[in-house]
Amino acid sequence: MSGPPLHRQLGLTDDELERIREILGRDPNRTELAMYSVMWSEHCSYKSSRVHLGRLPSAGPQVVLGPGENAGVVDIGDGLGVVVRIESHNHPSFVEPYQGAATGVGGILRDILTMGARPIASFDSLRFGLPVAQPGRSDPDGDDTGTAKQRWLVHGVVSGISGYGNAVGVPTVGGEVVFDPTYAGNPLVNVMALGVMPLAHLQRATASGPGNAVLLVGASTGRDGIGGVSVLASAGFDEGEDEKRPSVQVGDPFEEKKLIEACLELFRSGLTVGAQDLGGAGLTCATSETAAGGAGGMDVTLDTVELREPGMEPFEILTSESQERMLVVVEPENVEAALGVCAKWEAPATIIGHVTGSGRLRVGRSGETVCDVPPESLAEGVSYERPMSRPDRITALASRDPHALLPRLGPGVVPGEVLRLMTSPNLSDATWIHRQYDHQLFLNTVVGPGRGDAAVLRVKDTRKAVAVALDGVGRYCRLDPHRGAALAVAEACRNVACVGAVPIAAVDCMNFGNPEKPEVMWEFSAAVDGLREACEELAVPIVGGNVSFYNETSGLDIDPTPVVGVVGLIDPLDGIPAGIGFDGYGDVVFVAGTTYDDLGGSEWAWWNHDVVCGSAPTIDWTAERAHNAFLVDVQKGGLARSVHDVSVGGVAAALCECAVAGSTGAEVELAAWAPDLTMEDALFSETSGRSVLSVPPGVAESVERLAETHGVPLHAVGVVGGDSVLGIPVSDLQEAVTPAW
Amino acid sequence: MTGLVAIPIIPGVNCEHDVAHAVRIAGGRSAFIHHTDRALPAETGAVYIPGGFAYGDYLRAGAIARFTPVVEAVARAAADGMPVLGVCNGFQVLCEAGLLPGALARNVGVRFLCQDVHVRLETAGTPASHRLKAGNVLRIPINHGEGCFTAPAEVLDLLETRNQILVRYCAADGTVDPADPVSNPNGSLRAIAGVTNPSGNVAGMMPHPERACEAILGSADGRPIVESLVHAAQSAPAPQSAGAGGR
Amino acid sequence: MATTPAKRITVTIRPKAGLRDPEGNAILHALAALGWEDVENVHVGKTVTFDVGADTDDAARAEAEAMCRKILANPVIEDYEIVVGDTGS
Amino acid sequence: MATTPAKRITVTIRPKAGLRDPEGNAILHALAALGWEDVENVHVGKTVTFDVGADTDDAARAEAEAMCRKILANPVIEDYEIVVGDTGS
Ligand SMILES: Nc1ncnc2c1ncn2[C@@H]1O[C@H](COP(=O)(O)OP(=O)(O)O)[C@@H](O)[C@H]1O
Ligand SMILES: [Mg+2]
Repeated sequence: MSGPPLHRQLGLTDDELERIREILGRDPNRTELAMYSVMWSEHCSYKSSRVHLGRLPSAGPQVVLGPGENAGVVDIGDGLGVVVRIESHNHPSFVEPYQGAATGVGGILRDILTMGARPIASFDSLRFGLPVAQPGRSDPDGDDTGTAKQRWLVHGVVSGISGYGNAVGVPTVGGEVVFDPTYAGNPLVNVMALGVMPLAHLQRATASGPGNAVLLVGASTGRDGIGGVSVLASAGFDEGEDEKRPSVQVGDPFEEKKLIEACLELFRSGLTVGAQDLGGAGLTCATSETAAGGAGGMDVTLDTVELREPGMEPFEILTSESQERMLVVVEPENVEAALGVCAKWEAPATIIGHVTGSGRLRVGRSGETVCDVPPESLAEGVSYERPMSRPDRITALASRDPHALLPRLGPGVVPGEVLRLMTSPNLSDATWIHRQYDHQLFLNTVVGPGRGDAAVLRVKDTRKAVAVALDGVGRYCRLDPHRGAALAVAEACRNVACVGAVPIAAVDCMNFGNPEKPEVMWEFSAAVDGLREACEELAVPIVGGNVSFYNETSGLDIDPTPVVGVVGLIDPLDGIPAGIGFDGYGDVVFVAGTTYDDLGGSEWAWWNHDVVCGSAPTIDWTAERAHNAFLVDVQKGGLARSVHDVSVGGVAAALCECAVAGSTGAEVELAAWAPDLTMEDALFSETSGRSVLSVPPGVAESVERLAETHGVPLHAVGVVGGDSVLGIPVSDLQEAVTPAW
Repeated sequence: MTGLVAIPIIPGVNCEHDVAHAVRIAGGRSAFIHHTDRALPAETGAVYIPGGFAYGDYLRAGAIARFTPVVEAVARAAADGMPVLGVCNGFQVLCEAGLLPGALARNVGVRFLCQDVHVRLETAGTPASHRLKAGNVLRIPINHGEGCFTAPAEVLDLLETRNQILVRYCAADGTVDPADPVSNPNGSLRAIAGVTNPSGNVAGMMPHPERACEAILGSADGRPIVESLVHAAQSAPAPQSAGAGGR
Repeated sequence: MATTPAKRITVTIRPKAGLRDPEGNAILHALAALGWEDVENVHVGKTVTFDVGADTDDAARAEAEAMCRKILANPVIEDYEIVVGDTGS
Repeated sequence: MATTPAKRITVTIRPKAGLRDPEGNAILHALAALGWEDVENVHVGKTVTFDVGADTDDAARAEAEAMCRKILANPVIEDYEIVVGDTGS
């Protein structure tokens, strides 16, 4: 065949090929080359990000297992651990939104399962281009970026999450959805999952004990997701195999459900010594990682791998990303019992090899050795320190004051500006999404999607509950990736505090452009520093994460978008925490926190006036911590009727959301929470560390005292009641936030 | 001894732990019955077929599940008068198996719906409803994509005259309006949310009573239904042949 | 592998006439929203295709009929149609 | 109501060859368990039928093609086939 040499077509550089030759002391064969290419890919080896990720703070008294494992584990007391993990499925979801999102859910659940926990909840963080045109602008047409395509994507992704998550039997209890032109050619689909388990039952992803059997459990292996290495199929070794195969992975939630039940029973009956799910790089990854982490060697035969299609070559079997499979290591005397458990749950299982002390991963097919390599050379991958340079764009954006480009607002135009703001898809009601998700299964959901700023799940048989929120703020990161990343952590922690939980751990999903561009690498590094700063200041260790690079289309990179998931603990849970809706006529409305003139990157400046420049919003860590502690105490004391954080759209949007959620208006004195600022700053500034509360008059004084104790500025701004807020009928707001698409 | 609530587990079902939890807080005992079992335990006093996606809901919800040995055992027990309640996917299985009339078609809005609904109890005095009074309005969640109850008009008429309608979707004040997409979100004919067989011992409903048994989860309105079944299980005479299934 | 010749069966299953067709309706609306306003009578069905060993078309059809009655279709809400062809193999 | 004559279109949409078909697989197993063990190659697809105003069959087909590409099928994972006929009305 013509064109570049094979290793380059497989994405390996000349240097990398040389490294492989050194490791093996010979040329790699075709199968080995394929295995190295998938394991040394950015996705599997974190080769561009590894040197930076070490800066993330991952230690803490409650951290049982931090980054590097299939999932992070946090001790919540009573011998229980919360298992949590986040993943991106961006590229597959753009190609085929339903299956891309569905297999993303399937994959993250297996990560939780691998630790030995039943996944009991999942969360989705979604980003698309605009589903409707911005006011006064025309549809950004073009088949791939137009609004129709974006609507098709969002509907497809949501149905995929619903279709897979509901059927596999794991409730989707929260998430976020964001729309911005930056994602039009590259949507982001991040999914997070969580399990709760006795710490004593943690499973390890290692293959120890030479002689132990290696079982492959679950679905059969087909040519799914071998897109990257499929060039090998046409590399001239096999004539007539030129049929272009779709590399889309198709999920089967039924198969995964059976796999979950089978694995949980295997783990609980103590039949396994190790387990590893099959995700990216399939069998290659699972065998090399477990071997490298255990006794050091493994002999594998491909002859017993259950195949879905005839004529599969060894490299195809080894790199297939067929879903719903798990590798399990079992002592010889337990093999029969283990196979029995799999049969009981109708999860196919075969013995595909055994653990050795050879220090080699040897793979055979029909008596022939197709691979013989040191497993750690696959598992450890490569690591690069890529060049970085600060993008000029950031300097240019920072030097422009948004106030100079934005109108000054008199009180008369306020209702119109607010109503227009509320038509932004970023403020639209997500009920149409989470109504399609089973969010109640397992009877833990105390606060479900749409009811509060974070989901609250009780932990049965204890008095505890965990709260979870997911946030990302790409537009702030465009202005300043360091502060933007920090603001995402702050917002997620604040959301968790809003329902009364103390933040205890975080996971992060880093969605960035092409790391080979020094500007993107600089943004990445700055975002890591921002995460570190925030996590240290707020005392939330990062227990896991995921990096997704190459989020670019036609050379245009997305805004740097770290998405942060925070887990909080409520102990004890004494009832249902106050939600976000206004409810009690006569309740006092408070705005907590200090408002500065933060219109840089704000929703109002962008959606209403197409202005994005200046600095990302202010964070004051002392104030941030005080505000979170105040919210936790308010909820603990049952003092508020409603609590809602101020974020996208500022106080104006927060007040409208409280009114819509409770179908009740409020009499609010305009700008009473920031009398020294201009009207537009007061209403639409997105300063961190603020919230809107409504409090029965009888306890207003206690809340004021509590705020004082915590040093949180608290402004009484009005009274709940009536059918309008900020001069806008609640029914008009209801209509504005209901997506017409 | 009777009193056990048997919970058949067909692969793909997922509400079994929730049902067991609800049965426990309603004061009952339960046991999971594997789908390959050809008989129910001798002490079985009632059966609660849980929701989920048996066999992935492939082809049609309940279509493949109905042929499992455990469903055949439930059918034999039901013929002998055993109280049986199928919820959601369990309801779909009972319809597919011909133990209940009608079918559950795709929701009118096509989309899957997980939300609270109100239902009005139409027929009290059955094993699944004896703790309630006709006219009681309950707030209980639904969670399904195929819940639009459908049957030929003459069958619907018969269901009405024979008091085989267990619950109907309604507004919070109990008003039933089959044409109202808010109170009858899946478009069920005559707003039917649950039915029974002619003798009343077999019942099916789309809303999930086990999801509404504790105030902390938002509603305890489903609890009387679970309690009814638990009580029926405890007071049922030992069935003559339920335990002696098999062929 | 069947030694009898295999026939390819296509079963099309549709909501019974007179019943609502929510999926057809959804497609009708989606098409209209994209500007295809003159589309009417949209109906959605499901096809199940498979190969079955049978000597004659009639024998194959009879098998398929039995499968439809037993499991492939629900007579309360669905109609079905069977087409018998050759597998081409 | 369209004044141009209406054509009846039938679009059959099937998963591309080689793609995993969990539903087809489940049906295969169910049929085998019910005694139809000689059934093979089970695949599930979808048909969409509708009427569209068009002067010629070719015009109708072109419209249907556009609909398939835009909304009815995802060419990445699905193949489709269009049959144009008369509405009979
Ligand atoms: N994609 C989604 N999946 C599930 N729930 C969602 C999704 N998007 C939003 N929600 C829910 O809607 C509510 C509002 O979300 P969001 O607007 O992000 O809140 P906030 O801006 O306060 O962080 C939350 O309860 C959230 O869990
Ligand atoms: Mg948010």
